[in-house]
Amino acid sequence: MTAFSLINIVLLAILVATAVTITRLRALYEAAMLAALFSLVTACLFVLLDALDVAFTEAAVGVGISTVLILGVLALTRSREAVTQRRRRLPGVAAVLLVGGTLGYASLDLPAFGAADSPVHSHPLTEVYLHQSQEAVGIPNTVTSVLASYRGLDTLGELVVVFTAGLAVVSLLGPLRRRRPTRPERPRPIADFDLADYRVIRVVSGGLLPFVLLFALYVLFHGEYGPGGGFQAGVIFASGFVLYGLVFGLDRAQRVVPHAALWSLVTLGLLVYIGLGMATMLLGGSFLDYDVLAPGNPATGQHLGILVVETAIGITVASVMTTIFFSFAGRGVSR
Amino acid sequence: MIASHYVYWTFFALMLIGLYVVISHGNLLKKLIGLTLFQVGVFLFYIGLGKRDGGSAPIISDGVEVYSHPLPQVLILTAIVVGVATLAVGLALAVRIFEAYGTVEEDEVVERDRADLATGHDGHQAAGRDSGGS
Amino acid sequence: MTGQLPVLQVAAPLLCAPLCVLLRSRTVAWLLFLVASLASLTCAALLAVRVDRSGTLRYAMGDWQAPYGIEFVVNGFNTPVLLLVSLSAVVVAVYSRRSVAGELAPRRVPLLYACLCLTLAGLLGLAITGDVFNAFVFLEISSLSTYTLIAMGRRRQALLAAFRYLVIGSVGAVFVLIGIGLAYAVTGTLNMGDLAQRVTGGHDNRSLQAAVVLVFVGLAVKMAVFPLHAWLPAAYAEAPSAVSTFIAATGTKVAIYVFCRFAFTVFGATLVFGAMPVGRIGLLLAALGILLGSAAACFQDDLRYLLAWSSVAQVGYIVAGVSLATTAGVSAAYLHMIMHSVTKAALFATAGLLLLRLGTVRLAALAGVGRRMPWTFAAFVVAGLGLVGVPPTAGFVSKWALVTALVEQGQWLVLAAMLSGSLLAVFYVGRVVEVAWFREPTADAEPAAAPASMVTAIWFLVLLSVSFGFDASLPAHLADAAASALLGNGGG
Amino acid sequence: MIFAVMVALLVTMVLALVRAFMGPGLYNRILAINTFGTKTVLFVAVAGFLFGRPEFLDIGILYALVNFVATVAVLRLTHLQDPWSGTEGGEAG
Amino acid sequence: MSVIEVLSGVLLAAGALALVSGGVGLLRFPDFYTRTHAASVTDPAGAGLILIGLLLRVDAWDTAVRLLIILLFLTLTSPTATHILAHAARRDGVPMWQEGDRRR
Repeated sequence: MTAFSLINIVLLAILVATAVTITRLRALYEAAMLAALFSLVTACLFVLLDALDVAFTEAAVGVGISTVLILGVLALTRSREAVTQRRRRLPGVAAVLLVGGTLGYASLDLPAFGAADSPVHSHPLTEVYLHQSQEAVGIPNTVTSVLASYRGLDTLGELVVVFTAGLAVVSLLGPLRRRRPTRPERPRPIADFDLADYRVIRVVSGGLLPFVLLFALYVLFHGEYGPGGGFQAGVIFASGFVLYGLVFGLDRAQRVVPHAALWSLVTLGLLVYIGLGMATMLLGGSFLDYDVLAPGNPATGQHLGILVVETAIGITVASVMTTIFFSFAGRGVSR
Repeated sequence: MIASHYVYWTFFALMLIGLYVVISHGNLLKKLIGLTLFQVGVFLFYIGLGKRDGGSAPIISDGVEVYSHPLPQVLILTAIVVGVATLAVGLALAVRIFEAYGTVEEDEVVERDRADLATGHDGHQAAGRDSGGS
Repeated sequence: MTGQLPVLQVAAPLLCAPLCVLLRSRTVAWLLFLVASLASLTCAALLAVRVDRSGTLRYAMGDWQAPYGIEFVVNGFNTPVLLLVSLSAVVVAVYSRRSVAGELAPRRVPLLYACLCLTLAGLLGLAITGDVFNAFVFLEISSLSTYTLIAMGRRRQALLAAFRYLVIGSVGAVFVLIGIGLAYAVTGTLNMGDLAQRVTGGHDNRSLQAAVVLVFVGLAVKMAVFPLHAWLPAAYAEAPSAVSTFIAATGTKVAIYVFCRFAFTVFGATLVFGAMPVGRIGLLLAALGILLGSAAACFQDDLRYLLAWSSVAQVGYIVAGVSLATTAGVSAAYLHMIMHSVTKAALFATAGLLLLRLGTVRLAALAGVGRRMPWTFAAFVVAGLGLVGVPPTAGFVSKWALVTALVEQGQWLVLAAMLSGSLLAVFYVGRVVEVAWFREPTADAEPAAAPASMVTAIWFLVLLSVSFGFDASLPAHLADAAASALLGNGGG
Repeated sequence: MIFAVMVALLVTMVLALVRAFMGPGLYNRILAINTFGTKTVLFVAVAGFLFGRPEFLDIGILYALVNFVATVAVLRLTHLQDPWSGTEGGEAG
Repeated sequence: MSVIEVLSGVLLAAGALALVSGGVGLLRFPDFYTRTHAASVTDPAGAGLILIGLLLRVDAWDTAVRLLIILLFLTLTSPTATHILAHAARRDGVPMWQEGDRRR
């Protein structure tokens, strides 16, 4: 047994055990925390399966953002699940059996795991993305070049999805409203336990924050050479703000980044991305054809295009995630 | 078969666990957690498709010959983002449902709607709750 | 610039969405949505003309040739969908100005228009893309914005409706994703044309068969095919009127188009309808859906729920046509798709107007409405006749085409289901008419005035439906072109 | 040697996981999960060396960061006493 | 085998030992506070030993810098997290184990 398969099996076992425990736990705080752990293990598995960019994103999203949001909602709502009624189990079991049967049937003809001659690896796409991209786009991280250039439209779509989510959350929960002076101060959800009172955590978080933001910038601009890119950077940026908001309170965080400014940033990123597509069209190429950005030197044009796109993604993702966090947290304060 | 496919089977098992939670659990938040598990199973499946034995991360570097496939990774990056977006919207809806009904158990919510119907109450949301907009 | 039309089709509404949010004015947001939908309609019309003259159009994103990049494909099979979606958007834009103002808090209005732009962009992108994963992305864009729009409904039931749709819809989307993954595993590609080439001959590949099953189950959720229709009634009935008009006209229709696209041009009819019993299952589910949807519609006492359940039945009609997998069947399905879309949009729009004027659309409260607001209700009656399929209306033309196609294949049981569905439609439409015209008005309060823009939009749809009933050559031409593009050369 | 470290890491992960499953209560689980998070940071670092590409340690930095954010979030957001049952968030869970 | 490699091996072994003993402590200690002790002692110690052990094997400077940053990060955040955790647990009245109590 190779080192790879040993580690793989242990991680898979951990994942399944965690998933089963999550389904059985009725205390939802605990379930949410185990979901964070699940995410961490998934991210480790992604590292093992050579998907570094995905591991980066999964860790940032699954642990950094999802967990905070779920916990925030749990703090607003009820934290314990009712007993699942017996009549509810049957449809679940039926669906699991049907889908499981289909998937099991499908697996009979799936190429062996890791095989070098599977259709995925023998399709000409592999050659183009891994080797020809080195001349056509010229950046070592092929994930970034496929993401931002070959499949740039998917990435635009992904950004639009993020934008839609921001829109949805703001339309449902609204931004943090200013406290009305006439209304007496309501008790905040963390009435007697303000983390800002803890000097240690305040100092550590305060000291950490500039590094977090610096790290985000590094991830943004290093995405062409190593794992990382606009989305990951945006999430890290946002988790920096989340940390700030959690430790120093929402009001201070809101003062640093007011809602109106955030919304402008949200739209700015998206407009830059679409605008870039329009610009390449006006310059005579097709939508998102970065070659035309630097006539005569396609690789430079690609570099430039990818950099603009990644920055646009970073801006929108960071501001949407921050907005979403503020919306959820603000709901708790104003209620 | 077992040695070459156990990875896929585990991923499928993870999907099924998530699917079961989504369908069978009545708590709206638990449903969303289940949805996340379901999606993660699919993400792993895709990444597994791109893995090559002895391969390395598809970041080109001298002295490395075998790389895993970058395309599934790109797809899953997109899918993860879609997943977290869905989760955020679902959570926001759950908060509003909690504020409107006082519970996040699906059965209780339905129960309350039925009671409304019996009393002829229309279910209009109170004006104060309607606090969206930017 | 004409070479760029396929991308402008999607980019125009996509660009307007952030602008709606940024500029924050209700009027500006509405104007942007109107401009976006007019631009899409122009693009769609120009594309339709060009495709009609010179055949398939392909557009490579970023100049990366397929299968290395993403391509947009415009062909006979999607021009009707593009036209339908963007035309509905224009009508809804006209309708929504006053309708939305009456239903939503002013601050949320720009957000609603932004979401409408996104839904429009998502549906158009879904219809135009030639890449399976890109289709998933557009599917999620349209779905996520639809969930948001539904949640904006004025009653609290809208929240649960949106949440349920979100969960069911996401599970469906994940099914599609798994199916795409399986197809990718056995072919190594995501481009629809490339995939189609690589699956030929692999009909007994079990992964591929499972991929077909999973993609279709996922799409069936979005199409609201029985028994996966559970999300539809509440979602349509609780959404703001403008939104339910828009999604009733477009949402399930685009999903049905995607189903056709996958079935005929990606997996191939020989695999889907030959090696696998998708056609027979489709016919069975369609028949059940028609009966159950129509029967459930008869028992509703809220007008919008009634219409929504009738939509479940109508999806059955279209699916029956597609499941025949014959040129006549698919053409009839496209025709019914167009006709029903116009008819149902008119009906939901009228229900929205009644809701605005009366404050409720429970049947009991509609007593005597026909006498108090004859023009509004006349529109409902004409459109309702179209729903039933009475001769001089659009519904008759398409139902007749469906019946012919079914008879051709000897599907008598489905035919029987379809006819009983129509009889039930007579009953449930008749019930509304009876209440509204033959009962004494109960409320004495004067109903609010009908805004001219809403009436215009409704009557435009009604007259369109009637004119299609008299002369169906344009939709019939589009539907025939679509069917031959799907079944003929593959095209993808 | 590095492989031995990896095995030790996996063993520790499993031990922490058992504690996270057993609880009892919220705090034991948070503690176990926090420990687990540190192990994943090390996992990324060690795996890089084990499979011969140690240059991508950025992920480790990120893990350390999100682990901290998550712990702060858990403590900040769970300390709220549950208005309905009154027992949540304490040892009773 | 050079001196550096031996040193690295020793550090790695010590780190691995620290980790496992911390894990066992986490599982076997009787109450929350003692477990905190097990975790808070071995976490940074094991991580530090392993990271320094790895550092000795690195030849590229940028990898070394990253290892150092991780080390710095962990030494800063890990004790902080344990500190607030214990603080919160005490405020919340998590009971303390006494001689003769059942394990909890």
